[in-house]
Amino acid sequence: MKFLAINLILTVIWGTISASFTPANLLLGFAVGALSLWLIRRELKPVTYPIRPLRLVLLLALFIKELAVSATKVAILVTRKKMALKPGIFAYPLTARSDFEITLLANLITLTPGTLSVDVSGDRKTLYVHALDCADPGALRQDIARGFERRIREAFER
Amino acid sequence: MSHLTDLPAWAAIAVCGLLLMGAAMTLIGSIGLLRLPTFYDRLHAPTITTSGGTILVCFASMLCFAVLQSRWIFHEVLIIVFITVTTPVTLMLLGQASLYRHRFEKPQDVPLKQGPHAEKDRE
Amino acid sequence: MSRRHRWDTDCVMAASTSPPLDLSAALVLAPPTAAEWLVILPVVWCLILGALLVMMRRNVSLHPVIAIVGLAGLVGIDGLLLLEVIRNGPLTMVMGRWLPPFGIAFTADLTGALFALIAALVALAAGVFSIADINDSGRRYGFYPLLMVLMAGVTGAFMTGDVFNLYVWFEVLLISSFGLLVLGSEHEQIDGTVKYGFLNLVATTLFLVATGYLYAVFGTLNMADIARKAEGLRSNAPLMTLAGLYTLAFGMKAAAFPVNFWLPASYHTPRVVVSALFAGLLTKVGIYALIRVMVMLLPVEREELSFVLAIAASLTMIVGVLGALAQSDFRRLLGFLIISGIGSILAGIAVGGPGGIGGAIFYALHSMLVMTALYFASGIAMRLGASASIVTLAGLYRRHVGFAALSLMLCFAVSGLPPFSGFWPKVMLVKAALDIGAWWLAAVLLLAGFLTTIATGRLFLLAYWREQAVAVGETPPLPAATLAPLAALTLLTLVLGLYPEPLLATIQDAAAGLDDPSAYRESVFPGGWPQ
Amino acid sequence: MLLIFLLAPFGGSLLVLFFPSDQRGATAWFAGAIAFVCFLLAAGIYPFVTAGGVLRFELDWIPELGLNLTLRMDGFAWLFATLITAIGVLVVLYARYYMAAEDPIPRFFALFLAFMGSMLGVVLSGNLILLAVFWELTSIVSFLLIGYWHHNAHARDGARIALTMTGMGGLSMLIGLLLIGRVVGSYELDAVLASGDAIRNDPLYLPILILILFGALTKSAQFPFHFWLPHAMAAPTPVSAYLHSATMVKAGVFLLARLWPVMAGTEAWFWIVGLAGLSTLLLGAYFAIFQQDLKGLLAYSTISHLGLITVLLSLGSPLAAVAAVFHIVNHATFKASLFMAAGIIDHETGTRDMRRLSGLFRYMPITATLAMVASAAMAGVPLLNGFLSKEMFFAEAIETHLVNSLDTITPYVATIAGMFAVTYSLRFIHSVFFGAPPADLPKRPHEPPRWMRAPIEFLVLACLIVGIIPGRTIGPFLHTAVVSILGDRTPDYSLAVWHGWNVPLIMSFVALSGGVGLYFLMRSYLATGIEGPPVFRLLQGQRIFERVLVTLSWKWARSLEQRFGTRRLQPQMLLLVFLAVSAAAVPLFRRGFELPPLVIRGIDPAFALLWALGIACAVGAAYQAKFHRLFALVLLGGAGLITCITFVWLSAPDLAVTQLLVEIVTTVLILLGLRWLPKRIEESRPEDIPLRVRFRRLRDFLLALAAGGGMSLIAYRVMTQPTPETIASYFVERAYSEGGGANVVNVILVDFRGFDTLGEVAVLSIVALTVFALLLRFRPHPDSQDIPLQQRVQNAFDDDHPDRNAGDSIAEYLHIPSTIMRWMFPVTGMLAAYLFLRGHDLPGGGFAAGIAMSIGFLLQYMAGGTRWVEERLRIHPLRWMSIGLLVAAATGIGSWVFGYPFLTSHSQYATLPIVGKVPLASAILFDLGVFSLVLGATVLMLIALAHQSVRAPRAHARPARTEREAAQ
Amino acid sequence: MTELAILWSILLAQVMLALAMAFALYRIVKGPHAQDRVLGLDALYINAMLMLVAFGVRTANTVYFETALIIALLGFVSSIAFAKFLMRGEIIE
Repeated sequence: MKFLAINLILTVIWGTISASFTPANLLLGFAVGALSLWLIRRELKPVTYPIRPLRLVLLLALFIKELAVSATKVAILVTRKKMALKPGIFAYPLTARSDFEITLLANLITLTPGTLSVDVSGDRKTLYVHALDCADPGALRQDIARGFERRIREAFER
Repeated sequence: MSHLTDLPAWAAIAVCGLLLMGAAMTLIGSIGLLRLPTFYDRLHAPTITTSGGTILVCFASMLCFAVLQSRWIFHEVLIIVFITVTTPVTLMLLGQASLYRHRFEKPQDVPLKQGPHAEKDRE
Repeated sequence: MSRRHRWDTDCVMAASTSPPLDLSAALVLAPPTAAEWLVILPVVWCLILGALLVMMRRNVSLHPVIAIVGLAGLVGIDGLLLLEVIRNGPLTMVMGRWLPPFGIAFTADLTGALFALIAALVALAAGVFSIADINDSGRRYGFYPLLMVLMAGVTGAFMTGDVFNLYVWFEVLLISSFGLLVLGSEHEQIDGTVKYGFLNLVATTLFLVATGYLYAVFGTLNMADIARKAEGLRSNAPLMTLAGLYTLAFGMKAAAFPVNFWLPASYHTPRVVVSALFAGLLTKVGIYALIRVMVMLLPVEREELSFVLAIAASLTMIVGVLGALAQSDFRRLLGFLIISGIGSILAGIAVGGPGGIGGAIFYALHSMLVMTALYFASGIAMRLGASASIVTLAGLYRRHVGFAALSLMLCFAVSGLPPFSGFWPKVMLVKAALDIGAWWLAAVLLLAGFLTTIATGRLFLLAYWREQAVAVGETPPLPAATLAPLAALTLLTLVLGLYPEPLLATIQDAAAGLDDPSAYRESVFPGGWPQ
Repeated sequence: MLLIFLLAPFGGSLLVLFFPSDQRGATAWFAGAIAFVCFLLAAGIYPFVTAGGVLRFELDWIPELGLNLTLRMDGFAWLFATLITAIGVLVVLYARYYMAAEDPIPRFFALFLAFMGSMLGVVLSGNLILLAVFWELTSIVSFLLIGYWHHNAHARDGARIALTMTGMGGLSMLIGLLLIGRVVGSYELDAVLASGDAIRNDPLYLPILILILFGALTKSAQFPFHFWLPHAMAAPTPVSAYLHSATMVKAGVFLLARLWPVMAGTEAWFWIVGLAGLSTLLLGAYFAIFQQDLKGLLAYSTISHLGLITVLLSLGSPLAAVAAVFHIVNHATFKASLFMAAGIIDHETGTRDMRRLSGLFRYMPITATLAMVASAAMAGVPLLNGFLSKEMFFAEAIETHLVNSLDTITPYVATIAGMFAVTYSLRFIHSVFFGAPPADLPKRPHEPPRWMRAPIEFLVLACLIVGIIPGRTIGPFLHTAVVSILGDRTPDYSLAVWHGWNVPLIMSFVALSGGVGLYFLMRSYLATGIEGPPVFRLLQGQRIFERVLVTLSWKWARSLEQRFGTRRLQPQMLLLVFLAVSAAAVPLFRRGFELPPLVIRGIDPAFALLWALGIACAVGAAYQAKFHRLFALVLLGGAGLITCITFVWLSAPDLAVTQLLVEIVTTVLILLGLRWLPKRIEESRPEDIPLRVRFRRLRDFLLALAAGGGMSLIAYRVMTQPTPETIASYFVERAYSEGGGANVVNVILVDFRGFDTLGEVAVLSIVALTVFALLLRFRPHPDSQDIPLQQRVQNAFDDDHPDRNAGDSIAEYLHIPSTIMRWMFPVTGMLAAYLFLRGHDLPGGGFAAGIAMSIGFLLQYMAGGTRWVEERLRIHPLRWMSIGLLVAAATGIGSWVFGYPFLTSHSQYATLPIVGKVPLASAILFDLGVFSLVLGATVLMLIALAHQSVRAPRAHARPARTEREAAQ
Repeated sequence: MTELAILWSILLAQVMLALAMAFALYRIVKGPHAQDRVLGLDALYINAMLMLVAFGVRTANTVYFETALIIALLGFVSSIAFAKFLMRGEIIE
C-alpha cells in the first residue's frame, strides 16, 4: 500500500467532511479513500515525504503573516484614488526540485496578493512571477527565497 | 434570531468584526477587479478575496458555531484549504492563457514580457 | 440540531424513534396480487431489456433476437393484462407502498390496456421488420435499446394514473424518439430531428407548465383524485386554462392542425422502421393523453371546447388529406395521411359521448396498425423500386404481386373502405356526429375518407400498376423479415374489419369507463377517499 | 341457407387464387361451378318466395352498431340473385375462351367471384349498413376488374374514375342510410320498409333523399355522373358484360326500387329522379349514336336504358315499377349478349373501331344473326322482350302522374329516345356486319369457338321466348318480384304482346321508322368518323371531373402546403408559442381573472441585489447567445450560480447542491461542444439591419414578453391563491418518519416518487446514448475541423525553438495545475461517496454523487488529455449506465419478494462489525443504481465529445502541418 | 441591543458581498478580453461561497455547508475549463 500516507490524509479529510471522527466513520473513510485511490492508481507517482510538523507550522505561520501584510498592502493600493502601479514579470530561479515543492511554492506565491506565478520553464529551473509592484525584482526574489522557499525546503527536503 | 442572542457579547462582537472585515476584503478584491487597468493586474485582485476574505469570513463562522456548540467546526477549515488549493490553479491557467493569447494577438496592453522565455537572456 | 450528527447514528436514531403516526392510513397493507404486478411489469420489462441490450453493445448480432423475444414477451404481458382488466375491471399498482394520492398509482383500465397491447403488437412487427432494415452500424448506435426504452415510455404513458408521471413517460419516449430519429445521422435526418425536437420540447414544456398549474389548483397529481375534485373546483378555479394548455400540448404531440408541421417535416427522414414505429406510436400517445385528460379529468371543459376541437379536427383532416394529395414522396404522403387520421380521431373527441370516444379509440387503434404497415410498405417499395418518389416509382405490381395486394388492402383500409378495420370507426364517428346533429362534421369525415381514397388510389395506380418506363432490372429479393410483419398487420386489419365485434365491445366498455370513471376511482381508492 | 350465397363466391374466390395460372380450363370450370351452384340454389329457393314470401337469415355481427348480418330474400331480391348467378354462369363460360393465355386467369376469376359475392350481398342484405358494406365492396372489386389490364393507361384511368365516382356515391349513400336508421330507429330493412310514412314526413326526408339518390345515381351512371361508365369499357369484355350491363350498374336502380315503397311518390322524388332519368335517357341515346367504339356505343346505350328504368321508377306509379323491374331483366339479357358479341368481334378481328369494321356477316354469320336479334331487342322491335318493356314504358309515359311540365314532356322525350335507340342499334348492326369486306384488320375474322358463342345463343333465345310468350315465361317470376316490392299495391297488368291499337304502339312505330330514317340521314355524317356527338363533344363529364380533381389535389393542395406547410422552424415555433399564450390567456380572461393584491414584506436587500444580478446574467446570456457564445456561457454560469444561492436561501440546499454540480458539468460539456461550432458571429451594425428583420425581431420580442408574462402571471396566481390541502405537506411530515431520511427532496425522489426518478434516469441514459450515437458519425463544420488556432500557434512555437520538442508548451502550461487536478480526484471521490451516503439523510443522493464523481473524471481528462487518461483508467460508461438502470429497476421488482408493491423501500438495519448499524433501506440500493447510471451517462457524453478532439486532428493532420510549414 | 447590532452587521456584510458580486459581474460584462470575463466568473463563484457562509452565520443553519464546500472544491473546474479553452481552443485533447 504505497499510498498509505495519502490515504490517511484522505481519511482525515473524510472525517472532516462528514464531521465525525468515530472509528467506524474513519474506517469507512479509509475504505472510500482507498477505493478512489485505487481507481487512479496508474496515474499517480507515489510521493513520500518525511513529515516535519513543526516546520509545517512555521511555514503556515509565515504564510499567514505574508498574507496579512501583502493583502493589506494591495488592498490599500487598490482602494487609492490613483493607483501607482509598476507591474511586471520577473524570472525566479528555482532551487526546489520535486513537483510537489514547486507546486506548493507556486501556489503560495500566487496566493499572496501582489505576486502571481504564471509559468514554469520546461527545465524546472525558473519560475516566472508577475508582480503588481515590480519596481525592484531583486528584492522580491530575495523575499521569496528567504521566505517560502526556505521554509518549504526545511519542511520537505529529505 | 434566537441563536444570536445565545452568543456572549464578546463572541458576538468578534464574529461581527471578522465577518465585516472579511466582507470588506472581498469587496476590496472585487473593486480591484473592477479598477485595475490591465488584465495581469486584475489577476491579483481575487487573491485578496480568497486569502483575506475567505479566511476571515470562515473564521467568523467557525467562531460562531464553536461558541454555539452546535457542531464540529472543521467544515470551514476544509473550505479554506480547498479554496487555497484551487484558486491559484485557475489564476495561473488564466495568466498563461492570456499570455499566449496576447502573444498571438499582440494588442497594446501586453506587459513587458513577450512570451515565457524572453527573460532568459535578461538574466 | 440533533440530526446534524453522523449520518449512521442519525438513521439509527430515526429507526429507534419509532414512527410517531399511524401508517396504515397511508400505506398499502395487503401485498399486491400477481395481476396487479401485471400493471407495472411491461414498463420494467422494457427498461430491463433496454439496459441489457446497452450492456451487450459489443455483440450486436444478438440484439435483434433479444429484442424480438422481449417484444413478444411484452405482447404476452399486455395481452394478459388486457384479459385481466376485461375480466375484473381496472387494476392499480401503487408505487412504493404509498397509497394514492401520496404515492404514484399505476392504473390500467380498458383504454390503457388496449392501447398498450396494440402498441406492443406494432413494436413487435417493427422489431421483426428491423432485422432487414437496421444494419450492424444501426445496431451499434443502439437501435434496439432505444426501441425498448421507447416502448417503456409508451407503455408507461398508457398505464400511469398520475399526471406528472405521465409527463415523465412522455419525456422518456420523446428522448428515445430523438435517438431513433437521428439514427445514422444523415444531414436531413438531423434537420428533421431539430424541428421535431424543438417543437416537441416546447410542447412538453407546455405540458409541464400545465401540470404545475394543475397541482397548484388541485393539490394532487393523481388522476382519479383530480377527477373527483374537479366538480368542486369548477366554480372558481380557471380549469379552462388548464384544458386549453393540455389540449394544445397534446394536440401538438398528436400533430393536430395547426401544429402539425413537424410531422411531415421529420417522419420521412429516418430509417423506414423508425418512421413506422413513430407512425404507430407517437401521435397516438398524444391522442391517448388527450382522451385521458380531456374526457376523464375535465369532461365539462371538453364540452366547452368541443366546438374548437371540432374545427381543429376538420381542418386537420382536410389539411392532412390535401397534403397527401400534393405529395409525391411516398413517406411524406403517408405522413399527411397520419395527420388526417388524427383529425378523424379529434373529431371523435370533439363529439364526445360513448359513440364519439369509442370511435376515436377504435380509429386510433386502427390507425396504429395501418399506418405502421403502410410505412413498412413504403420501405419495401423503396427496396423494390429503388426510389422514394411515386413519380419515379413504378411497376411494383409486376415486381411483387403479393406485396402489391397487401399494399392495396392497406390503401383501402386507410381510406376507411370495408371490409377493413378503417370502416367501422368511421361509421361510429359519423353516426356519433349525426346524433349530436353535427352534419358538417360528418360530411367532413366522409369527404376526408373520400379524398384519402383518391390519394391512395393515385399512389396505387402510379407506383404499383403503372408499368416501368425503363427496362425493369432484376428485382431484388425481399427478405421474409420485411414481408412477414406487413402481412401480419394487414391480416390483422382485415380480421378486425371482418369481425370487429369483440374489439368493438371492449372499446365501447372502455369509452363508457372513461365517461364514468367510477370503476377507475374504485380501483385507485379501494376504500373510498383517504381523509 | 342464404349464407351460402355469400360464402360460396367469396370462398371460391379465395380458392381460385391458389390455382396455377396455366390451368385456365380448371379455373374457369371451378368458377363456373360455383356460379352454377348459386344459380341452382336460387332456383331451389323460388318456391319459398312466391306470393310475397320472405326468406330470412339473421346472425349477430356487430350489435353495438345495430348491425346484424341479416340476409333477406324476397321475390325482388330473388329475381336479382337469379339474374346475377345465371348471367354469372354464362359470362364465366364466355370468359374462359375470351381471356388470353398471358392474362393471369386465377386473379380474374377470383375477382369475378368476389364481385358476384358482393353483388349478391347487395341484393340479399336485409340491413342498411350491411347493404352499404357490400355496396362499397362492389365498387372496390369493380375498380380492380376495370384495372385488370393495368399496363394499359386507359384501364388505370377508367378504374380510378369509377372508384372515385362510385366510392363518393357510396359514402354519401352511407350517410343517407345512417340517417334513415336514425329516423326509423333500426337499420333492419324490414323495419325501414314498414315505416315509409315516418320517413317521408320526417324533416330529414330531403337530405336523406338527396344523399341516397346521389349514391344510387352515381352507381348506375345517371347523368351527370354517367361518364365513368364509358371509361370503364377499358375492362375486359366479360367484365363489361357482367358488371356494366347486367349487374353492378343495376345496383343503383335496385336500391331505388328497394326503397321505392318508402321514398317514392313525393314531389322531390319525382323531380330529382325523373329529371336525372329523362336527361340520361335522352343524352345517353344521343351520345350512343356517335360512338366509334363498339363498347362505347353499348356503354352509352346502357346509360340511356338505365335512365329509362330510372324514369319509370320516378313516376311513382305501381305499373311503372312493374315496367322498371321487367326492363331491368330484359336489358340485362340483351345487353349482356350484345357485349359478348362485341367482345367476340374484338377478339376475332382485333379491333372494336366501327370505322374499320364492316361486312363481317360473311365471316361470322351466326354471331351476326345473334347480335342482330339482340340489338333488335335493344331497339324495341316487336316480338322481342325489349319491345314489351318499352311498350309499358311508353304507356306509363303517357299517363299523367303529377301535373307539371316534366310529366308533360315525358312522352315526347321517350319517343325521341326510342328513335335514337333504333338509330344506334341499326348503326351497330349495319356498320359492323354489312357493307364492303373489311380491309387491314389485325386478324383474319372467323367464327368464335363453339362454347364462346353459347352464352349469347342462350341469352338471345331468352330474348325471343320472353318476347313471344312473356306471360308464360317471365310472368310468374316478375310477379313475385313485383309483389315483394309493392305488396298489396300490386296492380293487375298483362304481359301480352298485343294490346290492340293504342298510343304506345303508335309511339313505337314512330320511334322505329323515325330511327331508321334518322340513321340513313346521318350516315354521311357518321361516315366521316368524327369521335363524339356534334354538339356535346366539348362538354365531357370526365374532362370536368378531371379538372376538378386536378385543381383540388394539385393546385389547392400545393398552394395550401406552400401557404401553411412551411418547412422552416421559426414560423412554426412562433405559431406554437402564440397558440400557447392564447390558449392559456383566452379562457383565463373570458372567465374573468382577478389577481389577488400583491403584499410586500421584509425584502432582504442582499437577496434583492442577488436577484438583480441573476436576472442581469440571464438576460445578458439570452442576448449574447447568438453573437458571442463564450460570453453567453459565462453569463449562464453566473445565472446558475445565483439560482443555486437562491435555493440555499429558500432552504432547499439539496436542490442547490444538485444545481451547482449540474451547472459545472454543463458548462464543461458545452465548452467541449463549443470547440466544434463555427467561430463567433459578428453582429451586423444596427443601421444596416433591414426593416423587415427589425420588425420580425420586435414581433418575436413582444411574443416572448407575452409568454414570459403569462408564465409569471400563472406563477403569481398559483402562489397567491390559497393552497388546497396538498400532498406536499404530507410529504414533508412523512419524509423523516417513514422515508427513513431527513432530506425531503431526496426522500421524495427515491421513495415517494421513486418511480418518476426511475423514468427520468432512464431519460438521462437515453440522452447519453443518443449523444454517443450521434457523435459516432460526427462530421464537424469545415472551419472547425482543423485543430484550433491556438494549438497550431503553440506547436509552431515549439517547432521554432530547437531547444523545445513538440508539446512542450502544453506540458509546461499544465505542469503545476495538472498536479493539483490529479490529486483532486480522490478528494472528489470522497465527496461523492459522502454525498451518496448522506444522500438519504441530507442533500445529495445518488444523483449528486454521480455527477460529483463524473466531475472527478472530468478533471482527469482535462489534466491529462484523452489518450493519457485512457491508458491509465478503466472506463466503461456504457456498462456503468446499464448496470445502474438494471439495479434501479431490479430494486423495484425486488420488493415483489417481500410482498410489497413496486419500488417499496424497506429500511432494515444491518449490523456490521465495528462500523455499527448501517441502514440498508432498499432506497439506498435504488440510489446506488441512480449513482452508477448518472456517472455512466455523464462520463459517456464527456468521452463521446472528447474523442472528437482526438479523432479530428488525426483526420486533418496533413493540411494543418502544411499550413504550419507555410507559416514559417 | 447587541442582537440588533449583530443583525445589522451581518446584513451589512451580506450587502457588501452582494456588491462584490455585482462588481465581478460588471467585469464579466465589460470584458474586454475573454479572460477577464472568466476571471470575473471565478471571483463571482468565490464571492457566492462567502455569501453562503455569511448566510450560515446569519441563520445558524448548516444547510449551506454542502453547497459552500462544493463551490470551494469544484467551483474552479469550470474556470479551469474556460481557461484551457482560451489557451488551447479545446479543453480535452
